[in-house]
Amino acid sequence: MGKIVGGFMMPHDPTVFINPKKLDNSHLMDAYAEIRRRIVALGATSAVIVGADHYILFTPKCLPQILICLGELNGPVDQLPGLPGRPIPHNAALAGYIFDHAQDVGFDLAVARSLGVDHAIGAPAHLCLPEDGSVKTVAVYMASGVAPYLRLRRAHAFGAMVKAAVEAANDEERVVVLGSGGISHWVGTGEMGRTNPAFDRMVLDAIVAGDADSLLALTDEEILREGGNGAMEIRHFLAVMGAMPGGSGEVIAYDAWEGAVTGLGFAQMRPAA
Amino acid sequence: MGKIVGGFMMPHDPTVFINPKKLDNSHLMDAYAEIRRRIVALGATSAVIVGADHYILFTPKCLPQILICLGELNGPVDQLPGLPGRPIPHNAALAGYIFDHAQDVGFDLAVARSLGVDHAIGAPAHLCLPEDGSVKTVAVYMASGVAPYLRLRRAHAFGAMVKAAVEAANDEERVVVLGSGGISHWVGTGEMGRTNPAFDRMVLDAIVAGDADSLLALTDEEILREGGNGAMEIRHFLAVMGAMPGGSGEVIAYDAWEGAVTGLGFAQMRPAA
Amino acid sequence: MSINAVEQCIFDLGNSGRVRKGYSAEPEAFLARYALSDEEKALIREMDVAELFRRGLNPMLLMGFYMGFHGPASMVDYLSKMPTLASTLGTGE
Amino acid sequence: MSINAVEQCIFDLGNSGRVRKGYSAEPEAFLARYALSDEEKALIREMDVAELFRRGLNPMLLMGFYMGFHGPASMVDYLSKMPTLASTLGTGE
Ligand SMILES: [Fe+3]
Ligand SMILES: [Fe+3]
Repeated sequence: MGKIVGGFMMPHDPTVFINPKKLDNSHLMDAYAEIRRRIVALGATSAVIVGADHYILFTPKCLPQILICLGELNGPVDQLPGLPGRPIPHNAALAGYIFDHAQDVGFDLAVARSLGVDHAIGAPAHLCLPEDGSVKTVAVYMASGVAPYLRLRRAHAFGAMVKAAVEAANDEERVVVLGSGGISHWVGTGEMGRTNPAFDRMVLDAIVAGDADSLLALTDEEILREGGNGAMEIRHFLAVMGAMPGGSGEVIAYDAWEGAVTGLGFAQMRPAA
Repeated sequence: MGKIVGGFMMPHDPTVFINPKKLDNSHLMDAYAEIRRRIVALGATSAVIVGADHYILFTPKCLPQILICLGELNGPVDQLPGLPGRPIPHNAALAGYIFDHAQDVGFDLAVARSLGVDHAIGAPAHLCLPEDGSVKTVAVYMASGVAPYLRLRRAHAFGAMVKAAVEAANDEERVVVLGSGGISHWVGTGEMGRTNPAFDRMVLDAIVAGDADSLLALTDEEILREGGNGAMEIRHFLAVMGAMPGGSGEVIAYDAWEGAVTGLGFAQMRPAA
Repeated sequence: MSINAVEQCIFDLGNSGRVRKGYSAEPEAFLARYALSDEEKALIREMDVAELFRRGLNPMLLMGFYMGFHGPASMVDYLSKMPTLASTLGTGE
Repeated sequence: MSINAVEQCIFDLGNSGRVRKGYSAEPEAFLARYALSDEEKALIREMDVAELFRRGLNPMLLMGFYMGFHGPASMVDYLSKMPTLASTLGTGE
């Protein structure tokens, strides 16, 4: 029987890495490194990383609500400073197991045979997992960047499904679930560069309290208005919370950093004892 | 409140149209025409056509379990004699309504913004719907040609979901559900050209009896062994049956025609009174 | 003639340097492959990202499209043209 | 080096005459774009559809790939090479 041993939230804002204003970003890189240390300390063997396609990977002919990659991973294909594209160690057995379980319980996951991921998966895979490849990735994309958006409630239910799948697996998997996403940010709209620390704080408070309900009560219009189109990525945080019912969280770092365009939150979720 | 007014099953075997042996195929074209007459007689306004991608439309980077097109349709992109590619009148409002309802009840439908369909949708759209465009298409693709295959049970549940969506719609839609697929056929394997009339008869008997359970009891291995990889398309028939619980069927025509490579069944399902 | 055809066209242009090269060499021949009205072709040719956004195109797509043609330094220029997201929501801010 | 890379390569070749032209012009350069072992490259070059099928590739994909290169009349030739589906199932027939 496998086990969910923890969850983490972290941003993947490209401007953190491009750092156009050449500011000191070491506190942010430290936060990624702290997550990596904690994942190692948890003895994790695999990471389910949940990200958003930013209309880079999937075409208007087939936009998945939720997609899982069953095979090889590499990337990010949109290479960034410090994040060169390279193979990402993957766990095909666990991905296949989650897919089968999803079919059993009524999720219709689109699949990729293999995938060059974008920075949403590439940033946490490179920065939050040990470099020796000992923690293998299962990549999941949710419709958080391109409408029609996945329902918040479905993202949360997906996390619960992953927990059930991992626990039903024969393997001695110790799994962390990583929700990759910014908090408030506006991507490609006139507001871009703006953040909303009050919205960020509300989201982080909900994570700390393990209070998924207050996030699930948000409408998409509220999220778009207060957090921007980028904040639709709180779906990925809800997936993490869904995998840890009754759990609670801790903020590792937060900064509405002026070098970036996003409210940058780094957090850990711990499963209920 | 909309209504499901009927369902039809028909093949889309390209060799019926290419007719390489130059045999008389008029009884098959008549069967398509008979379905068109019945659809007109039912006063249908829209047709939900369920087909399989044959690894033409969707790439190994994103293989949907179920996909619905929310916008314009044209095709078939793999043009066949008598089936030239052209715009296919579509019902975006109904497609959007079904998508929203699917989200409400926990289906994760991948979407196409617009789509050039293959012969699976193109053949019934051209041959079974009136040429004046008065019956508009909603195109649905199921994973019946490319593994991982959609579960049979899920295909059936999809049909039930379409029924509920149509009935919850405000529009005065009169909807037919078309399951496009061959019965026994082997596509691209050493058996190609073989058919299994006993398997075909079993499937048609189940349709006539409105007995989805006997089809749902089949394993994929049984279908592959007795009906071939093409017979995985009975998923589309199950979608039709799911939309007409308690209904019963009638065989319009059946031929394991030597000019083609498929057990060719044409049938109608009638909703329970 | 459809916003979906515009979206497909902009997706194709935004995600491939090779496609952009083909477009730049023969813009009219390239645009003719999509079911676009003359007005829609003009919006694409003129890279009228503001109007394309008002018509419902995804702003991530538009940003990639614009910067694909004009390079990363064009971000400021791009943003100066773009309406706010708030302007597209119910009562706005 | 993976059956998934082989599948992507064969999908790309099977579904586009333009891609096939690029492959035919410079096969080695084309194959180098995929993470293929030398053995896998040889299977594609030799269009060894039987072995590709045994390794799990979809027969619809293989048929389109083969006939894309050899034309519709090659169907008989293609089928003469192909194992049965039954041979891949549990106890066979
Ligand atoms: Fe993002
Ligand atoms: Fe078919």
